[in-house]
Amino acid sequence: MLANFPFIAVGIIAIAGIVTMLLRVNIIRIIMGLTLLEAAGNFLLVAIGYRHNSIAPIFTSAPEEKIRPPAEMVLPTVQAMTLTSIVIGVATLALLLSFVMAIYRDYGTLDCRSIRKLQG
Amino acid sequence: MSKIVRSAADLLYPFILTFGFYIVVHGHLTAGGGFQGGAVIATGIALMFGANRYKVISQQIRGKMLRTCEAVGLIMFIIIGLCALIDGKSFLYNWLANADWLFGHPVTYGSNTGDLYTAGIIPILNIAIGIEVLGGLSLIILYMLSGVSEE
Amino acid sequence: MNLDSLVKHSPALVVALPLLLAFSTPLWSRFNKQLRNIWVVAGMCMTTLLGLFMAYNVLRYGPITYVFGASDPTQTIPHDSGGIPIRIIFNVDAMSAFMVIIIAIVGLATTIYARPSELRRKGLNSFYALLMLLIAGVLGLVCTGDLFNMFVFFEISSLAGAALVAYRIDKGIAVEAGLKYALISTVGGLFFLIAVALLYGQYGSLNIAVIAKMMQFTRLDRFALVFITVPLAMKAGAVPMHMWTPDAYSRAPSSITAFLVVSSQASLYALFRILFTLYNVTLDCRTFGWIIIILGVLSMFIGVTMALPQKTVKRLMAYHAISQTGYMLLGVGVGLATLCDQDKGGAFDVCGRTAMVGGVFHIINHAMYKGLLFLTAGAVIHRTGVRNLEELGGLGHSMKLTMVFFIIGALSIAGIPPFNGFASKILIYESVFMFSPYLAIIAILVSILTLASFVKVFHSMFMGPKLPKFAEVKDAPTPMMFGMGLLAVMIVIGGLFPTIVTENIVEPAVTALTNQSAYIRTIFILP
Amino acid sequence: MLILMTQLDTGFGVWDPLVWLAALAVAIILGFIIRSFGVKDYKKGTDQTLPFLSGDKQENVEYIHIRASNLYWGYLDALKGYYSRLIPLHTGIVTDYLLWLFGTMAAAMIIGLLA
Repeated sequence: MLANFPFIAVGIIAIAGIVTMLLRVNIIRIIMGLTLLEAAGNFLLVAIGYRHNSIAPIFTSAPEEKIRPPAEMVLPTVQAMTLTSIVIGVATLALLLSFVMAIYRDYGTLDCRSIRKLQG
Repeated sequence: MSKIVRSAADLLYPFILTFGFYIVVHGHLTAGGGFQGGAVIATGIALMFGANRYKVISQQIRGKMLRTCEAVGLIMFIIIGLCALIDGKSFLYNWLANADWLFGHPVTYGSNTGDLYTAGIIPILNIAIGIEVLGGLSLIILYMLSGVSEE
Repeated sequence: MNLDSLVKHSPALVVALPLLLAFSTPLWSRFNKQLRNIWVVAGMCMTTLLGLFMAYNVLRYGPITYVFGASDPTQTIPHDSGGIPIRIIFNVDAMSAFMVIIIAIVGLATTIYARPSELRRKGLNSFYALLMLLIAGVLGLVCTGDLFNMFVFFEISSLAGAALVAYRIDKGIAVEAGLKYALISTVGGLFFLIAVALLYGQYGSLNIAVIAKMMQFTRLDRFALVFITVPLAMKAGAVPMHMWTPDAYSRAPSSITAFLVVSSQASLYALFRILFTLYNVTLDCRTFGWIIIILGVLSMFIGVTMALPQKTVKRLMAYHAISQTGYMLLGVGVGLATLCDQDKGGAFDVCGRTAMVGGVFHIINHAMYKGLLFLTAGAVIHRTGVRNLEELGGLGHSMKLTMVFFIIGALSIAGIPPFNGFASKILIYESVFMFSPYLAIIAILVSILTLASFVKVFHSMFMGPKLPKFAEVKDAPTPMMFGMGLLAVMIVIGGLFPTIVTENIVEPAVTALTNQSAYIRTIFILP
Repeated sequence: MLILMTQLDTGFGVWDPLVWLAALAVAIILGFIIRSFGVKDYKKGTDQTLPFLSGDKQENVEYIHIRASNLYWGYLDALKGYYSRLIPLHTGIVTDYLLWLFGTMAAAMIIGLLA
């Protein structure tokens, strides 16, 4: 049960993000929901790589007995993936928020029900 | 912003930059690296943007310079990656590892504090990414602030 | 560097070159704007040549694998890794080569086309940088053999595409389109990421071939399949997730729209790659095949019926892009539905394979003619400044060559012989008719409606008396003509000699797609 | 030989653009032959070249041109029930787009898990 706790948390965060995105009308809050979903994705990645009682995957900081197999380090691949996805997330967030700024300047609203000049 | 804020920001600014550069350069030894360090540096620049008036600060930290940083960092990354092709190795092959110059010193086994001059091209790539990220993120902040100040 | 090593390194170079172009463009413009334009076009020509060269080698001599960061690019499994590939691997097989050909041709046409249409505006540096980034992202998406890498390139192409959609602010309307596109494709990308995490958690690898080899289709795999395929179908523009498509396509600059079509096709490629290479026969072929078929039929029908009452020219064409995507989904869906019945004389042999050939053939045809149509619409908008069909008219008097190009594209999309649209559509009709006659009837009906709506566009843009409002209008500038002409020539060649295209490019692509073990064998070199 | 090169086998029949083009050429020639039997009293530069619109004089060029919305109004009117349901679905609201995405994902998940 305790081992599954991170995954349950992932589910809760993801659902919170989806619900935020669907139920809020302010476009900045929708973007907040998006970041919640992204946090869930990153959390899932890190949780997958975690191993109980293991050390950080840094070669020179490993004690002598832990280098030999079976190695007891957490998976470094998923951490690299998480980092990449955070970088992408930052870029997305910057892009989306600049879009929101431009829209606010021209439309004067952040309500997504009013941002619908393109329809039909 | 008030004078207190400006003074405090001026005081903190070099320390934030130093810390950012530390993270960039030690990316191959500790947690961190180009992106994180670049982000830390960008927070320092964001602090300066926040503390000073936009008109004043955009004279000191110019968008043109930041854009050059961004382009130079990325080109440096790709060029270093392509250097390996000359020797018939793959793109991004670590051609500097164990070469005994610059960052090419071999890694000592066992538990140690780590040597800065190891890991081949990885620190150089970290520095390239650091330059790129500090340019890119600061540019984003600069543009967003320029959008705000128009109103 | 001799030719052999160029072949060996081509998968990395074909992505690195546009990236280098993207980042060096702002530096060039410091010195001279003209020099920057020449630099971009010359670099894109190089990329196109390299892409075609790589595709030729793949189709002639078999797949090329490229291992990043290894001492030998072809050594997929390092000696000390215990028999699993650990690095990022690009795996360019015939299907990837097929997509690379499309991207190379349309990318060149749009890059040449873009210059006159964007010359009046500021920020051409970022425009070129983003366009090159988009091209690099799409090229990476079709070349990669690594799931996480695929996600990264997916996001790169989404972000660059969204930024380009919003590039002409257009009183905020283009930004609105960009926001919708960016938001929905990011959400899709996050689900893709979650699916990759699920697969990595199970199989401990990110390489498509490794996962395909171990695939068991457990419950978690089903979740992963849904999380990957639905966002990819969304990005390809399948109904009912198509609503961003008309918004984004109608507001983007026309050259970008033409390339966004290719970007959508690349997502379609990723969808097929996941379905056929990653899962293949382990999944329940009939069920998932029918899901794809239903998505395809819905896209076809709703896309074309929504297109008919549209008032603006690019929005109408965008709905047609959805409708044509439906054909590809239908053809390949029939292939997937019959995939489990691969014996001699089985359903796959009888109709599934031909349907897949038709569906995949339609990808290249659609990229060419829809690209051409968007480019002609862009030329008209460039010269007149009007995008509403109500206000246009009589342009056939002044824009003769554009009209000829439009006719070629319109006849091709409507499936009128002897253009290429007909060649792929007849393959789809006849094979789908053997699978299920009703689907074929719907497909033919959709084709008729397509013709009807393009008659409307043709009439209201080019026919009628010369309007005084457009008395000053000249034909499109030469670079635009060159971009459109390139695609038009490809359409005519594909229409007159369909066998050359199918036998040399499409058939190997379909074989590469359905033959999972061949894909696995490129990574695991069996004795 | 050239004919064989362009033949596309559909598994049901064949499609050959060159044969089709040859047939088209024959049809066009036939058309021209039939056309040449017609009366030859067309004269350039006279009133004959002007468009005839129910006896009205052609005055305003803007007015003559048939606009896009005048096309297919019968079709659109006949399918009013369909279009009045379909077009409002394309609301243009970004949350609706997301809802369709999540809805499709949920539907696919239910079908995929049950199958």
